[in-house]
Amino acid sequence: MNFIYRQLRVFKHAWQIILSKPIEHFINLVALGLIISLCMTSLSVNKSMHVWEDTNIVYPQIYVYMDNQANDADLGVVQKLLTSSEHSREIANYKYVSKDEALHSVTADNDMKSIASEVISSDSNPLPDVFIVNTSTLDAKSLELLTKQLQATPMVDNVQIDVNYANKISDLISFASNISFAVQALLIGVLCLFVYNIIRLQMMLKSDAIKVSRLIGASDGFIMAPLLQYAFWQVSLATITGAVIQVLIAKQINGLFAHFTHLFSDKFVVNLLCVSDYFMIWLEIVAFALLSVFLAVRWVLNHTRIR
Amino acid sequence: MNFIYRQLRVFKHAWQIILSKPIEHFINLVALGLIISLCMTSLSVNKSMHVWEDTNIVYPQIYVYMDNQANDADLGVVQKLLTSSEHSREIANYKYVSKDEALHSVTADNDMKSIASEVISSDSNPLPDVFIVNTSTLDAKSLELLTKQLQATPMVDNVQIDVNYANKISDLISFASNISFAVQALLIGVLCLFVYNIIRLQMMLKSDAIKVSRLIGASDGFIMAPLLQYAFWQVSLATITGAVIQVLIAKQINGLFAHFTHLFSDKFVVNLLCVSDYFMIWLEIVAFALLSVFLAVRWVLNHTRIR
Amino acid sequence: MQKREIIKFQQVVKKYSGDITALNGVSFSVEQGELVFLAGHSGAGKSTIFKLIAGSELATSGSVVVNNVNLATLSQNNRTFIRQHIGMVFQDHKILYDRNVFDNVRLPLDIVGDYSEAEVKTRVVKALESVGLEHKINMTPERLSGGEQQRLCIARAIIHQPKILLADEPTANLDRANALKILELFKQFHQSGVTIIISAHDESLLSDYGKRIIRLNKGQFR
Amino acid sequence: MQKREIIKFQQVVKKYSGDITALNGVSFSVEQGELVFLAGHSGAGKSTIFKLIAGSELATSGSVVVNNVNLATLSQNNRTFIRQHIGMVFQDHKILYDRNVFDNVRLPLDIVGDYSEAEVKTRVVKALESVGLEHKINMTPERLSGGEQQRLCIARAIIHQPKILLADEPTANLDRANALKILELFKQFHQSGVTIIISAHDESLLSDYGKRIIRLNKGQFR
Ligand SMILES: Nc1ncnc2c1ncn2[C@@H]1O[C@H](COP(=O)(O)OP(=O)(O)OP(=O)(O)O)[C@@H](O)[C@H]1O
Ligand SMILES: Nc1ncnc2c1ncn2[C@@H]1O[C@H](COP(=O)(O)OP(=O)(O)OP(=O)(O)O)[C@@H](O)[C@H]1O
Ligand SMILES: [Mg+2]
Ligand SMILES: [Mg+2]
Repeated sequence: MNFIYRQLRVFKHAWQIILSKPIEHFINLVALGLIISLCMTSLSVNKSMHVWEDTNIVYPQIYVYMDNQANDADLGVVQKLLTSSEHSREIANYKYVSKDEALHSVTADNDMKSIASEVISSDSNPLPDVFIVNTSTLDAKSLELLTKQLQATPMVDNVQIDVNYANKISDLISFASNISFAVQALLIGVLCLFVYNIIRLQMMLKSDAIKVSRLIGASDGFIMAPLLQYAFWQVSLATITGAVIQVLIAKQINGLFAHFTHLFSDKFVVNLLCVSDYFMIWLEIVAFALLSVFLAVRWVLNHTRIR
Repeated sequence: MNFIYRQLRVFKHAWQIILSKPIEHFINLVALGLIISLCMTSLSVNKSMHVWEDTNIVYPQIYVYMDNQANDADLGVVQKLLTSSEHSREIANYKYVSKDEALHSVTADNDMKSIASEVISSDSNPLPDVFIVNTSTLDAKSLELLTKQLQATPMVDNVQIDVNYANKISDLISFASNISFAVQALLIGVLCLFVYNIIRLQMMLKSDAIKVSRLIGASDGFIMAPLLQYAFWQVSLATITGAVIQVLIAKQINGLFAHFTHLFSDKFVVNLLCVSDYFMIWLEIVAFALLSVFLAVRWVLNHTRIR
Repeated sequence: MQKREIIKFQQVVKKYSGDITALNGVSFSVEQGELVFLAGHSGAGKSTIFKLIAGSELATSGSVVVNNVNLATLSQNNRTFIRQHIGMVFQDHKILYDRNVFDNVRLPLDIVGDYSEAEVKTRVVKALESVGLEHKINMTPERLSGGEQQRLCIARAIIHQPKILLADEPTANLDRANALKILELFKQFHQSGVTIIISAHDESLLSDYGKRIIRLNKGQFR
Repeated sequence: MQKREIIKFQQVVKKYSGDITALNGVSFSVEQGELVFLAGHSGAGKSTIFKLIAGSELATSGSVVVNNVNLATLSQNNRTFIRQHIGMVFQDHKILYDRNVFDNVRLPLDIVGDYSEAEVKTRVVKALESVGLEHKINMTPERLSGGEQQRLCIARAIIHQPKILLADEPTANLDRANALKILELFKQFHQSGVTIIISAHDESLLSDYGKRIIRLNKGQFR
């Protein structure tokens, strides 16, 4: 009962401090919130990037063009090769596009129609049967082997693989991840230093109260309780502020993205973090802030010759 | 003489404060330096991006394929159209690639060779003469007009224009600029709040000295001189720290870029800022810090009933 | 009631850093419930003795025994804990300017805990009345006069009815009438069994009381 | 030498916020070169009178004239400037804990300016000697005893040889010997033509000097 009552008083006290200097604490909050939102944004961009990476082609595709004369048996041979256990590691899946399907899709697409007009104008269907193979490796050796095997299969006209394109995309994404990761690390560094700094200076301003309380017999717990709550509420408010700012930023970015989704095969959106992520971030920031209070108060006590 | 001597004492005093608490000030410095370096980096990325934009194709290219039977006179007609004053606004420059040059470059490129093997195997050169026209506008109307005029020219087989590609690149770059600009604005906000906050708290810690000096008859100038110098040296050191960190970051980014320059038509490097830029940044940060000191000290004086 | 020694100094030497000897071999003892005055010139070591009793400084050599415990053998936490049973009037008041008079005075009660809000309120009012400061209960302390701040400090020292009261120059900033009132208050405490040590430089005030006076001179007894 | 009034209070009323009347119609004047004692109970308004003379508070009504200038008519900057000619011993010392004793004492010289480093050094040493604190010159002030801090404050008040010296309870934390030494110092100053006002609650100390004593009671003269 007494304990709860004490915590309530401490709670009231913490909010009194915050509300008695609204402007100062507001500036604090916004500054902290901005950094936190930047951290969150870089985290969510990073996460979204991985999602994007997974849903987009980053491994080479192999196009297997069949000869015009190929019959179902010939197709079966290729299919068998593609589903053989020997290649299960390299091949994610494959798609068979028959010459009829290809013609249909070509004539359905207006853009394609104009380009392929000459082809289509002729009566016979000049398009070949095609296997589109999604691989699941970037290992050049094994891809080369696979390509050669396919090429050697009877009635296969041509095998195309764009190793380079895949490399480019993969490079681009790992580059962006690297940058985003580095930015994230820097921002987290800034956040930590910033939190530590503010709290240290706030505790220095409280050093008289800390010293006198100790002289009157206050335990570490008694001295720290109000300061911990004070820090707790500040960083909690800051985390909320940060989350709100981050949502605004994400909206802004997604608005920009939506403007030119045609660039990407899949729509790229910066997803918000999930609730548990926000919770974890809040938890970590709070933990760090409380640690900072602890260190700062211990510093004050140790550096003031009070035993 | 006395003035100089006074400034020297104040200078000594400022450095004594800084050196007497090396760890605290080091943390301050690193935190400030990190934010400053992030600001600088986003600034230099932004600048580099504009350079990159200018040196890369962002306006549509028009490919004018001549008929196989076209002779020099026919080429002359096209050339005349391209150099006519009527189109000087839309056309930046153009390049003529004769069928012989095209064949030569195709056979020289190994990748191309394999793709174009069938074409090359035949004895006659099937490639057309081509004009590659770099335009200088994104205005769809005038580009369409130009394309139609070219198409209507005798012995022109085909005119291709990729309006979309240009739009994509342009979108991408303006998107990146927007993001980078927004990040920059946020970072500058954080920087300002951070500097103001630290200085305000430091001045609060000095509030006793400020009040007592005022009670003994010290003028605003006397009170502020040491605090201004203190802030000045802190942010100056922080700016240097920030510049150093930024150089390291730029190096890192450029290392990553170098890894896949093949993606870009021109090598994309993040240039460092020029000396005058660094100077301006330093000046602005110092000015802001001094303003913060001024505001904070005035606040202390006004809020302590000392007239 | 058998009297026992509640505070005992034995050959206590206190050297501060910078080769300053504040106390140079001081021995004395105070019995439970005794009222002792501590006199001595400025810099004689009066405040140092109080700091040693409260355990906020440790003796360089010799032993300081409070309540049968040698303070040097205690952990820091336990030394802090012991202070909850001591009331201290600091020479420099040590008032907290971040809270009002009421919150300053209630601080020892909060530290000890175990007091309901109603009891805290009653006690604070009573303590402030006993030093004549009840009308300033909601003021911030920087608006008090020098003597009023001193009385605030006294109210804070007595509010939790400590077993030992250490008053370092409690009347330095008070006029004679107020000083006598405070000494009268301490006498009441003494009569209810509290052990009290009062330091003062103004011996004219002390001699009236006919109590033991310990006189310090340059860190030694005269 | 024609005596003139250097400080003149006319029907001065000082009300603090919260409806506190610290001074209630006080009139008196001090001649140039005079030594005056200010007596009165705790909370009588002694410190308030000093604050009004120094211009750090303004009278609610009535006029405070220092050196023939009504302080209420001055700009804030000029009121600050006037303080450079006043030496002040504060009741709560107002020592700066972020610098050592030497730097505390030199502060008024730095504020006035115009002193070479050598002269500053000589003056600081002399001022500290006159209060018996020369051996603590390089210490940080939190390591001084209460009386030593008070003497440090006195040294700071006299170092720039002000025309007016306002000493608010300068001997509150001093033993009789030290107090007499300080009063002797003030008397020397007085003899060299400095106008001095000293407040004290201990009238026994004052009566020996045969000087004028102004007695305050609840913000009014008795
Ligand atoms: N923390 C410290 N570091 C160094 N010296 C100290 C410290 N505290 C006190 N001293 C010195 O020890 C001596 C005794 O100090 P103390 O405060 O005990 O004196 P005091 O009798 O209380 O004097 P006063 O009547 O002036 O308050 C003084 O010379 C003082 O300068
Ligand atoms: N800033 C202030 N705000 C409100 N009231 C104040 C303020 N300063 C002083 N007072 C009140 O004015 C009255 C006179 O105060 P003053 O400090 O002048 O007394 P004093 O004679 O110096 O007393 P002491 O001997 O205790 O120092 C006191 O009741 C005090 O509480
Ligand atoms: Mg003392
Ligand atoms: Mg006073």
